[in-house]
Amino acid sequence: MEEPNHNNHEAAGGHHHVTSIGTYAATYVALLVLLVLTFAVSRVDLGAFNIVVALGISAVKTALVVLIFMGVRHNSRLTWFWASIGFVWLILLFLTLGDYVTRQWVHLPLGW
Amino acid sequence: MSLELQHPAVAPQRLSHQFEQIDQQNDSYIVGMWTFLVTEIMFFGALFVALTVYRSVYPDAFEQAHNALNVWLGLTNTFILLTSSFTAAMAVRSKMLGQRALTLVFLGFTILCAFGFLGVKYVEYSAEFREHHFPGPNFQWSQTVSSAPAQGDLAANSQVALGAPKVGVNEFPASYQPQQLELHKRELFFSLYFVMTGLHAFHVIIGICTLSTLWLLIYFKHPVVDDYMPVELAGLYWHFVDIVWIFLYPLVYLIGKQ
Amino acid sequence: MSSIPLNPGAIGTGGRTRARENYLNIKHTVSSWLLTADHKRIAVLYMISISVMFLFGGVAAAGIRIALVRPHDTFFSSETYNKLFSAHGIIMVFFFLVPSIPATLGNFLLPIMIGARDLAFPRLNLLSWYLYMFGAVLVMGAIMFGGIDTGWTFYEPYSSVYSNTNVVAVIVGVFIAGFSSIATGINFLVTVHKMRAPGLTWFRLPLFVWAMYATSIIIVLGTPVVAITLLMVVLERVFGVCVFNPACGGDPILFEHLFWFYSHPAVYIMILPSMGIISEVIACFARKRIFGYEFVAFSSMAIALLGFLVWGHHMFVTGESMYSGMVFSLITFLIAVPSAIKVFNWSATLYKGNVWLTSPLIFAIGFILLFTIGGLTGLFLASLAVDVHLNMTYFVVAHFHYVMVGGAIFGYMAGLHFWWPKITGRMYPEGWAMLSAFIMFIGFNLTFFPQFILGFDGMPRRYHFYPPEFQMWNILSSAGSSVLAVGMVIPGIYFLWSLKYGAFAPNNPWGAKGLEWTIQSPPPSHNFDTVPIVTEDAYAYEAIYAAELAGDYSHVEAPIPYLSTTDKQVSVESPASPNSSEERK
Amino acid sequence: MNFPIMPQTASNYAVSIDDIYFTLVTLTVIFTGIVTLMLLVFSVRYRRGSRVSRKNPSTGNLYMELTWSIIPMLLGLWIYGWSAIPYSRIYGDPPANASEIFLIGKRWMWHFQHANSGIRENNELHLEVGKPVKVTMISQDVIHGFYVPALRLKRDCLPGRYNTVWFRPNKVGKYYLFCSEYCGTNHSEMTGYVYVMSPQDYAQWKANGGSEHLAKTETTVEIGHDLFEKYGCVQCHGDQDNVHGPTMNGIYGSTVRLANGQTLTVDDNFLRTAIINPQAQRIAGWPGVMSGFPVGSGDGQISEENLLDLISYIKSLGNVQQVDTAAAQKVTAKSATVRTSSHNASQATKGQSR
Repeated sequence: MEEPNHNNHEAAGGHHHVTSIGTYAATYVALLVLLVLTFAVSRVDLGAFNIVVALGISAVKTALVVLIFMGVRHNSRLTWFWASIGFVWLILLFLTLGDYVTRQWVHLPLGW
Repeated sequence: MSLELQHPAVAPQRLSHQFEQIDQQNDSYIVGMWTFLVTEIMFFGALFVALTVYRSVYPDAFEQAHNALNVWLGLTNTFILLTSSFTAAMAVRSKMLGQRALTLVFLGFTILCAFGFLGVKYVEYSAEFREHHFPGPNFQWSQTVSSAPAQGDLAANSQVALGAPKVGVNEFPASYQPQQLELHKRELFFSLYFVMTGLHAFHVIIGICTLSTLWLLIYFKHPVVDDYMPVELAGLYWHFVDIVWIFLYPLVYLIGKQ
Repeated sequence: MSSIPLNPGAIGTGGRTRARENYLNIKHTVSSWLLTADHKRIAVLYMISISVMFLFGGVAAAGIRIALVRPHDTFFSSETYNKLFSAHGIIMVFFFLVPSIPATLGNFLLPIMIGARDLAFPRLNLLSWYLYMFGAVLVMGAIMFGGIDTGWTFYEPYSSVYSNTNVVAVIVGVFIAGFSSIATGINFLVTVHKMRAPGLTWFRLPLFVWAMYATSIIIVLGTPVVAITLLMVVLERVFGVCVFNPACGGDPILFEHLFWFYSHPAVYIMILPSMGIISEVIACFARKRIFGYEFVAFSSMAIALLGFLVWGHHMFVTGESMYSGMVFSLITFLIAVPSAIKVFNWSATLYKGNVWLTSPLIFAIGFILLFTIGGLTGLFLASLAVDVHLNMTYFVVAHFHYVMVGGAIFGYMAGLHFWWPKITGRMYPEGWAMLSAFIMFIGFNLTFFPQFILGFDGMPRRYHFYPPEFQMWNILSSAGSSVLAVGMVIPGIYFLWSLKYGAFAPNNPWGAKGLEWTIQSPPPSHNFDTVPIVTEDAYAYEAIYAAELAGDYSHVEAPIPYLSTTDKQVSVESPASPNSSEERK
Repeated sequence: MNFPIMPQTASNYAVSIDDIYFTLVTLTVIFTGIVTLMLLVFSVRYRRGSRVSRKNPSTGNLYMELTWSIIPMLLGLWIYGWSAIPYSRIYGDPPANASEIFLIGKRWMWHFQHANSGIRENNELHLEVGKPVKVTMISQDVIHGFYVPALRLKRDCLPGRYNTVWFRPNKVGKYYLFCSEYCGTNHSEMTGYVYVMSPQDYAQWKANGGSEHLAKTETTVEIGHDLFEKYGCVQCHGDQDNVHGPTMNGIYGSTVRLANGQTLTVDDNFLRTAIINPQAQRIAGWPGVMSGFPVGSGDGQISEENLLDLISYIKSLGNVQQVDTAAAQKVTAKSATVRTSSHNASQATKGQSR
């Protein structure tokens, strides 16, 4: 899947990078395989792990799309930064769940 | 104020007055697009948070409600989107290399895929409307719910809390029609389902508009699209639409419980 | 500061010669304004629009204060009162405070300060203004014809199920305005990243640019969340979907979580740009480098990042989990540290400076004082147990007005005065400016200080009627608000006056450092004839400092009234050695 | 001319909250004073042209930066810890002898029910001085805020979920009760009074059956008992477990496993959901045959008031005391209607360690 790239222009600073058809095709096939895997795994009851596996596979798929289809692999570090910050920041938003998890906790035993 | 740069392997590009170099301009556009995509991630992210919160609060209702969705249509749509993502990447590549005919073909195929996606979505939505699964006053729920208790639960509960094991449980008929409030929890699921997929479909429609415009511009050889950047940016957007669906499909269609 | 030659615009100290071609006089048609892609013209468009919105918001505020003079007001109905405070909040927050400094001074100055000819995406910038206008017109229409009574927080389920007012129209307006600020944010981020002049490294950036960068990050990461949250309120009202409505199992607290995930950082959207302005003004008029440049720069970033982790402190009493309340409280206390760093560094900058007390500096000092009080009273609200008593009372109202009005607006005024000569090419009357600064400061404190006490007394916010024993404090507050109003009307008058009658502004009236002062006033439409090459840090005031101590004020190009006779006196002692950037480490 | 600077102090929290408050006021004055002094002195002393020594102007100093970062941070952490303690008490578990009051907020009034005496009152709450009280609150429509400044007490009154707060009024008097969360047109008129009475007065008030026509002689437990029979709960949830459902005897405070695998403690919110929407949290081992009673006033529906009555009846049926011996001794000393705090403590540590 990670083929060497034949059309690498050093002078272009990475912006005019042209990825080979083979790489795109391999990525596409990999994505389809992962899709089938997502589906297959979800039909098996793994309890709480179902969602973990599903999210894991989705993350891999996303990484493939972002790095290869969207070409971030060859972009500047700045693009890397912005491509990742959205996903990182989403984690902060998910801290909301902390409220819901701890609401079930009983109160501190400090009654006077 | 614009000047043309001829790069060995890529299409010519024009430089806007505020930029000094073509690389600076290209990188600005890509970073700008990514910054925009970050806002889109946060936009959908809030919905995913809501979905996760409610799923953890009402695991059973969500489990049952999600069973009403058509997994196969969802799978088809995922396939369509992944394919369109591939062709979009190819379209950008051909545009970069200045292969106009190929660009038109790949771009056209991407647009077709997008229409295909919306078609499948239409089939899904109309089925859900027919079954009154659209939230609001007409919402109905007719699926029967299995209520046979599991033996494992029985054993566990007798240990955890209530003392004596229960008798005669299995004799009870499993026919239960959920009442109004229970129905609402499902309505909650379908609210989120419609908001999320609807918003995604809206993004697909925007994508179709953008890609079609580009297709026409390229077809009529408009100078705006001499440069490959517009196609590249539209491609980034389209891939993002794909990414949203990559998460949406398993979390909404496939996994009911946490 | 740079190798480019100075553009001799209006030469000399406020000469009567008309400035040569600039962004203002290059074209005069209406369409040249409405279809402009020039960041400076867009900034001016924004400035006019937000001033109008500020006026509307101010009228609503006046209505509130009139109603609260008497404990059982009969001048307005409760419905009207509720619509007034909602209109005040929505207009001021979404249509004045959020776009105020970024869209006006930021838009105007950011490209110039980094030596760029324009923002990275000029047409997106214009689109941002149109989105803003569209949202503003929609919201104003909805407020004029029927109004809205949810308050600016749109709390569920009141906003989605119970309110019978124009919630949908207003939320759609706010939603659209949100995209306008997202467009601005994206533009600024890319511009700062990609378009800095050669030699302008990150640690040579003016602190205003740092502040705009931090602000843009918050805008880009936060605004979409509130946009989708408010959109869901609209969907609940229009289509009957239910996401937050407790009648079908929804959780109104989740709405609050998502709302405050943006709306708390939004407070920093409003205050960070002001902090940037204060850094510029203080450094300029103290004739010194800003004390602890890196600390001030990083504290902006720290505030921007930590600001995203404290949203839950608005919800200590709502039924949020006690444990998450404790975590949010802890982080809120930590965020006080970067704010303290800023305040102390500004104060320390004045130490051993050659302080020129002009109206921008007086506004800046007012800012620091009011922001200190506003920030410290924030700690009352961050303290869990104290917040149980103070939350949702007038203490909160007083606190955020100290930060928003005392902070954001004083900062905006400081910046407006500081850069007014650059933007319009005219000087404003300095005496009147000083007078208005003092009136605003006094009026502001008279208005909002009593509200701290009212809050501790237990008067809840958004109350039309209140127990009679609170009346005297309310009368004080209302009296103060009229003083404050006078203080705000005066600048409006003299700024307009100066456009026609003010002395022509020289290129660098204050003898300030920074690329914007090297070009003519008002700037030419392309900003720079040649790309400037930056060779020094921002705030390299050493030479000016030394010259002034030696009695040389030739770098100050301001017209005569700005220089008093004492300024020509010579200081006996000269500095031993102006510290260079190496020694600072 | 009346310039009040603070409300009366009439609860066990008032003094500790005021202590923190005035400490913060002191710190604010000190810091604002320092900043004001620095700004004024520097800008006057070093004003343009003044003949003062300006030797070695400094533009940065790491130690000073550290000083003014670390000192405020330590002060902040101190205040944080100090204020977290009363907070965890206000929203924490009430003492065992706390009497329970149910509060229903609706636009625009407050409705109170005294669980033990059954007395109901609108916009007024009569309490006995020195007796701890637990208020369980819910709203029928939008979010309200239960706020009594003299008690330094505030809690949002949410629709669809119980919130609780407890306090001990310790000074006789009449205090304002406000709605602190904006709730619509007459938000500012959703006010009332809390009367804290001496034991004698309170006893007399109680003997008179309250002060209003709303007074009832039945306790909420008795009403709940009647409802329990009226709604037919008793058929499936009687003295013994039967095929249809678990007995309510001793269920309050116990830990149950749900059909979906979750483990929950049976508390007010659990019971509320179980009554209006039993399917949402079906206890493992029973068929989900109960249909539930939606909240409302129609046929087959149940009002918020009656929900609270039912819950207080179920509570009165006792709770499970399956805890370690040390805690068990404590439990015997306490009223059976209150969850044991040590039981909860073990739960809390379990929750945290996970």
